Amino acid sequence: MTVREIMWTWFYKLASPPYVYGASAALAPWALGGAALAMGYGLIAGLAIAPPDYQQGEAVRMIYVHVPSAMLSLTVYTLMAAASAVALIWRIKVGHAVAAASAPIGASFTILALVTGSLWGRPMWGTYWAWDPRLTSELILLFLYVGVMSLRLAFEDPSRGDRAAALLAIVGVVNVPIVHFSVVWWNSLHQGATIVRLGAPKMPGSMLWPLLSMWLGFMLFFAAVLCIRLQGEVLNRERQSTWVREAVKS
Amino acid sequence: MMSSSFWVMGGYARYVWPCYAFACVVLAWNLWSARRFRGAAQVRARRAAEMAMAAGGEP
Amino acid sequence: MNVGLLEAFALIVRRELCLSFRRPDQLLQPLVFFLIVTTLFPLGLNLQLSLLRDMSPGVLWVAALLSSLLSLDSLFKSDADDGTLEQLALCGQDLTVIVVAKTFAHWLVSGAALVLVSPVVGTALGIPTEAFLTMMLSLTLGTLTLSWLGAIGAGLTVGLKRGNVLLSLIVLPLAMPLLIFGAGATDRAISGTSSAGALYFLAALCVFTCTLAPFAATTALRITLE
Amino acid sequence: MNTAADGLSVEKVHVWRGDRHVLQGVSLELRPRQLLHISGPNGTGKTTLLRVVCGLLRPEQGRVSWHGQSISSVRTEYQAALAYASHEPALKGDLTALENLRFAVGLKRRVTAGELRASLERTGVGACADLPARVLSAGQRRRVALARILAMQATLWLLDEPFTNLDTAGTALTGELLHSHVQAGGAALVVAHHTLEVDVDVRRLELGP
Repeated sequence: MTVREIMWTWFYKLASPPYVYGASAALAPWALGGAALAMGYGLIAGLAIAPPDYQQGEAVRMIYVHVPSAMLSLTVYTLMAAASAVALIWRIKVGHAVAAASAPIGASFTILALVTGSLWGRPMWGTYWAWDPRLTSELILLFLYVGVMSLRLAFEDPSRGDRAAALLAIVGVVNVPIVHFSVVWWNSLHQGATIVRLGAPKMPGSMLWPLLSMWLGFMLFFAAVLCIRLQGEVLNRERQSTWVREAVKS
Repeated sequence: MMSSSFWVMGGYARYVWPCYAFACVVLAWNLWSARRFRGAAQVRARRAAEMAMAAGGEP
Repeated sequence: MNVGLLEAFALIVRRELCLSFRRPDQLLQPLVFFLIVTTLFPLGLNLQLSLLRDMSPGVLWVAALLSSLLSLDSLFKSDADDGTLEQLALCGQDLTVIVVAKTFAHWLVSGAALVLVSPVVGTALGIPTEAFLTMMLSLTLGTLTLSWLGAIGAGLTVGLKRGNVLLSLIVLPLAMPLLIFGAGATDRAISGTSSAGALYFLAALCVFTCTLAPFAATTALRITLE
Repeated sequence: MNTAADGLSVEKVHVWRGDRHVLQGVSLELRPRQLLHISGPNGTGKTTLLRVVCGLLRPEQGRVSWHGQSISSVRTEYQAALAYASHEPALKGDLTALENLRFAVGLKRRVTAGELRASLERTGVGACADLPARVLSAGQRRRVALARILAMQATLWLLDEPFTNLDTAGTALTGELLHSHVQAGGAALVVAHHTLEVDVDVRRLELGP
């Protein structure tokens, strides 16, 4: 089979709900195991082995949770928008299921990033919230998540709710960079250019590895939870079709 | 390394441990709510299957 | 024999304006709301005029955003309720033309009116008259952009019963860059420094939204018309 | 699959509303000079079928084609050739009957006020051309909607319950207009409960539960 055919059959398989249901059921435990391993190493190395920061001291250890969750909040939103675009343009129902499944996970990571961000900022700023540009864009991202989720639930007909939320996710993802840029511009207006860099500028290897493994752990954890939620979303959307009866009977 | 100084976190214990505690809460909530959501969907699907079976098994 | 694009656009704009002026009270309500909100802030903050001047760009722009949102709900809702929206969608013209015409007419009636009233509010908030030009220019760009973002939100929530709270929840996060650059431009105009930078960003945002939003709003409307 | 070269054909359309399988493989053919009467108890998807036919609702499965081409590819031309009367008369209360017609028909073809008054006259509501639609009775509003269909001069009429709120004279008038429309080479698809008294070859489509 030529590469094109492989790509096409792979794409076709991904669009068929029973295949996705089966695959995500099989994938979930592996992803969860991988996440546990990566996070285990990341926690031990981050908390105990990695050196404290010369400026922030031990407080810097909070980046091992804050930075991965902040990155994940953005990656999940982008994935949600991509799945929505695929679903809206090629009318693939599984895309809506992926978008609907990833929204709450992304929102929870955004809340985690906000809380850990303000806890981390407290020693430096003296308050829990100082309108730091990155945390402010994170807050606006949370509003975008809430908007997409509540719009999806506002419709009685689930397929219409899916399409409306899909469009809002696409419009939202286009606005995320604009929001971030304008918040940074607005912040430089008041505090001048000397913003304390939240992320450590150049990290020694011993700090970088735990951070990378925590990020990997978060990604795998997201994949695991997504697979579990995706099974529920696919079942809800395919309740009438025949394959669901076999899948549910066992 | 597991001496008391580890738990003190150089005086920032008040921020580091709540930060990790909250992270565990968020991760646990994700896993728990995902499983609950899947379970509820399976129950609804099973009930729909039984109803369809009872109604003569037509598609 | 077929009706051309511009003809259809002009006809729909005339229809919307004719409909709006049949109910002038509904035109005034957002403007009065704009005035009331701007009088709330000084009462709530009981500042001297000089301090009020520093606050005034933010107050003016937040009030403008909220009053524009108020009138956005009626963009498609009245037509959807009495079934004429379906007739418009099926009249043989591309749905985008209809959405563009309706949103432009709605902006004329709400956004442009707001810009004309803004000097009154500006003086009340202590904004010097030299800054009026920049303020009105930034408000024009801002309200135009907001009308388009609101068209997407209104298109998505037109079929819902309690849609207007959700409309604000959807549109406001998207309108935050607008508020930042708009208030920033007015703030610099007041302090005398050049507000060209902020105005350019606002203009770029306006052009970007005015070109992409019509297609998103049409898709949104097509989803809820189903 | 002989899609009618010069008419409307609907092949095996399936639509779900949430869990309800509203349209299960509905098919129909409509050629010029034909009248199709769709009937059936409430809730069997008559209006949904009409919305699928006029292109407002895209079916999950199945195809609607006009002149042999799928309507999604020729959407604007197809919708320019049809006139759709929904369950409600769809008039703006604040606008007068004439203005309602001008803004609705004017989007489809250049039309003069005289022509519009003539079509209002034809459907018996010429007198209230300059009255706001909200003061008209339900029957008068239905007649204004009928005048709009007349003024559009569309080849395909899609009427959803056109006889509601009409008195006997109104029902006869609607029958007459349908008759002359079909005789003149037009096609019509009518959703109605009771039988149509139109002496033209009426084909029926019964939508079961």
